[in-house]
Amino acid sequence: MTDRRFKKRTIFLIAYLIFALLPIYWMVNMSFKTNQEILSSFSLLPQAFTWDNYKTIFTDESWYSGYINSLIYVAINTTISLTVALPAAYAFSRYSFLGDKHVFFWLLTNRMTPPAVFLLPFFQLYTTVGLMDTHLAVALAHLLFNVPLAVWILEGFMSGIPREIDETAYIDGYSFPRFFITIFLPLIKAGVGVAAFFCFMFSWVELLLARTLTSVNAKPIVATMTRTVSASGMDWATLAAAGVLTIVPGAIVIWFVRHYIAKGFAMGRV
Amino acid sequence: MSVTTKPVNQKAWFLILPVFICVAFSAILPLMTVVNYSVQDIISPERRVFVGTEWFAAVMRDEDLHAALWNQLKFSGAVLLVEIPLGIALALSMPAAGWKASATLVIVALSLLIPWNVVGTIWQIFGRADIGLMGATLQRLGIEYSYTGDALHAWLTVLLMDIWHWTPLVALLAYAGLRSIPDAYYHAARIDGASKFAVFRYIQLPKMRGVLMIAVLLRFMDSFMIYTEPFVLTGGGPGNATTFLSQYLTQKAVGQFDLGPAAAFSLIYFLIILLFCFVLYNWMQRLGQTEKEGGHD
Amino acid sequence: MSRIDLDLAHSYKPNPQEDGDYALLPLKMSFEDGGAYALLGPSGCGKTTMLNIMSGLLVPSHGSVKFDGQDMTRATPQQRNIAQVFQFPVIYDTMTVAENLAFPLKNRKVPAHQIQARVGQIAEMLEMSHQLDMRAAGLSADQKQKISLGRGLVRPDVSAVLFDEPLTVIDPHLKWQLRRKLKQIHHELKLTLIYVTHDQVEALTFADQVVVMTRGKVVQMGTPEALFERPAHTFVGHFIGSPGMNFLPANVAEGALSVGGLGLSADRELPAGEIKLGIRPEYLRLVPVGAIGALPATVRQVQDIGTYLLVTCDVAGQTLKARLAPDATPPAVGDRVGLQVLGEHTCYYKNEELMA
Amino acid sequence: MFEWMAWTTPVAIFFTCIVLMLAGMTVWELKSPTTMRKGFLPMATTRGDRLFIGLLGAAYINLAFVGMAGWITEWLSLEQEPSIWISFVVSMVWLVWTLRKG
Repeated sequence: MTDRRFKKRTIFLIAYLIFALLPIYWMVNMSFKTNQEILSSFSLLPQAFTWDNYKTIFTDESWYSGYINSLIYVAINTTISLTVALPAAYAFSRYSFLGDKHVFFWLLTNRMTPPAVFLLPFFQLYTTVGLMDTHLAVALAHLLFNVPLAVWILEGFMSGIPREIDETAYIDGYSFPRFFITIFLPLIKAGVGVAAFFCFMFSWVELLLARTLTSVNAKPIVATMTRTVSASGMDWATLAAAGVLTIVPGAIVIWFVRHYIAKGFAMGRV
Repeated sequence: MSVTTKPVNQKAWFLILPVFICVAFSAILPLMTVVNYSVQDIISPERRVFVGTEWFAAVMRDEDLHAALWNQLKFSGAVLLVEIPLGIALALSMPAAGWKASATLVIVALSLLIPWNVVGTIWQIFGRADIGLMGATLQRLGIEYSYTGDALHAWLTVLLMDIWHWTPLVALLAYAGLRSIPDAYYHAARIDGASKFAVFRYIQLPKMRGVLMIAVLLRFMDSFMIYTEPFVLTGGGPGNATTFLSQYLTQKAVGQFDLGPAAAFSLIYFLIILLFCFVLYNWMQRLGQTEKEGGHD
Repeated sequence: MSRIDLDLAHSYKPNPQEDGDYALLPLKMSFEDGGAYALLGPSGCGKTTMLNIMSGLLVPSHGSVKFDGQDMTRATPQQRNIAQVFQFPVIYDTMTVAENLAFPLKNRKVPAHQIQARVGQIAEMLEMSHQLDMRAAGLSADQKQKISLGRGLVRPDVSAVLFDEPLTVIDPHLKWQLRRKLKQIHHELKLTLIYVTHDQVEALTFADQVVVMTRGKVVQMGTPEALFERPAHTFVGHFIGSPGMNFLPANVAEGALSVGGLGLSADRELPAGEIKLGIRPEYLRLVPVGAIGALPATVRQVQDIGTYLLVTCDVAGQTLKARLAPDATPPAVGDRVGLQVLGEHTCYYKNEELMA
Repeated sequence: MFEWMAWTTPVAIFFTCIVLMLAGMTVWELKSPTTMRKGFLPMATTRGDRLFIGLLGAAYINLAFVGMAGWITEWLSLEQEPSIWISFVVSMVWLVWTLRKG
């Protein structure tokens, strides 16, 4: 009886995994074909295997600079998010103070507000302060939803650390910064990793703000991809190759945090 | 946030300050600006006319907006209806430990890390009847499938894409909830002679309640602001079949550059989100509280 | 209700090579119908593994489990009709106390009026009648554990009820009450109870038969008296009693016993070689120095424990402890005294096993 | 510097009021801390919660009024659309009522 049950579950799981992988497989498949082949024949494997599409991306500056731009603003964003979120999360997890619940709720609403709502003023704001088309602009704009997220996740992890540890450290004569860096941070290493992962993820996948706040110099890969319709029709093959390349960093990051993903989801209540 | 008794310390505000400034810069100033825009007719930066609540009236009576809102609600409802049960089922069938668990976890989580426009692109490619695997297969099965031509097909394709994209989030949350159940519970249930269904109903589901709440909240909110994927896949069409709220707003703001109406629309949108957020947040808080009272395990 | 026979070994590793790979070394034992048993041993000795094998949560890697002579090695807990209570409270959060108690019966399709009667009876026994309609999730940890106990006892027809250190989370006062309650229930319901614990007082006061285990091995099974008087293994002597048994290395050559070079005359036949003497502190008598058959010793420490005096002495480089009556005149620290180590209660061990 | 924000007097007044309210609530909170209580709202609330609910409700009242103004005009066959001040007054009544009884 258990065996049959087990089988049913496994079949369901495998079916889902196929469903999850098939669309990605198809894109990978296309990225190794030529445009001609894509449009003329239909096959599960490339008939004339080619690396040309990837070559195009790695040699054409308008393509590869997109990746560099994206990585730059994602990195800036993740760094700032964590730096400001760490002390705040500590405050939320350890103290009660005037308006704490309301501030927490307000932060949460920012995670939930569609970026489209703030699109207009962002455009005006960054134009006025002269940040338009810079990496910093996108990084700052993404703080809107990443900081609340980071605070939320970190607060969850920090609440899991008993308060006695803080008190012991203070009795031992540690100053707050020293305690925080040498004792507390190592304890919530996993939490910081998970928070960084989610900041990376949401900044990496976002398109609307990134596209609106950049034009040339800081144009992210996600925006580059939306403009592949050329005079000669869609450049499917290059588009597929670019898409595959955007999946790679995410896949690498998942691999590194795979042990913490589930925990991070539960603890941080993402 | 937990509801235990924490020491009162107003100095904690200094720790909050950086976050406060960062988010205020990106949220409060823009919000004030939006309010300003919403009461003016901005012809050019130098020529602005105060129009009162005219834009709000216009937006509230906009038939297209009603359509978009209705479309949005249907879509969000469908998303929850499919993704929550599917995610739970998926979590239940995922292996608990070992390399299989790691591999499954990575494959399942993969779609979450794909940039949203690439998600759109993937499905654009996958669904096309001429060059896409799904489109072509359906075509050969004799189904006249076209997500660019048929409104229903387009809507369903966007839904399928969202399921593909986001069910993993629900699954991972549910999975995390399941892993937190001590073995003793399963042992006790076996001793008590509980059926598989009873185990699900009385152990797994109650223990997953907290994470499922978050799943519902996140999926509802995120589906409510869905923009990029349908933008890439269908561009909101055919007609307005897949035009959701964000789409409509962006069309107005960026496409037509109607600052006033777009701002009024933004505010209404924001108010809707605020209400949902508030209700769900309080619901979660209360849930957290009852769980605390139940405490200890 | 049935007799349980175990003849098995268990390893969590697929290919056990040495003793250390086994959670349970090969053992053979029986639990009689209607008895009250305790499995006693330090954490990690295999008690819980053994319990889980009996309840059917675990299939032993070798050997068999028999209920009334019938092979049940691979039977589910349900087929074995066994109840088990775990170390930490397991309650069904969404149910009331009454529903929690009724759950095992309901799953077995017992008629509703019988369920109600039985739940009422158990709640009465556990003094929870006034809480029946409360949600179980809102109760304190020890209340929850009482519910767990109740679920273990609610089925009247079980083969046995197994307890896995069920009183760990309960405060000392209530612990005492509940243990008495369990004993009372055992008398009333005549169920076979098997109780796992690392606390000797709990085991000795609860059970008729105590099974002492260490490192995956059953070292002795017997009544509390037997464990006290004739520990079959030095571990048992050491583990049971407070303080545990004193051990003194000795040598037997040509029929003569000597300790630290001093000859003593034993009342029993002893084989030649290195042996150990085991004397309970209760039976170690202080006598004047130079008394016949006494070992010279130096008093190191005298403690007043309340109900008795504990005297720690040095004998030939070994430390021995003696219990004296509270009204006895204790020697002063540094005094030279004689210790009477041989007597009818003295046990003789070879290779840690009792031989005489 | 704030030119891009396109300030208008009514909006400035509106936000000033909000800021003043928050400041007032803070002072009040410091002077006499709030306690959770259960009013007509379906949950226990603090003073701050009630202010938030009140403001949110007021916004919805005004929006609904604006949205239905055309319909009301037709229905009552008025000369012109009813003034927004009507709903403003209604919403303020709601705000005060929530704060006191919520």
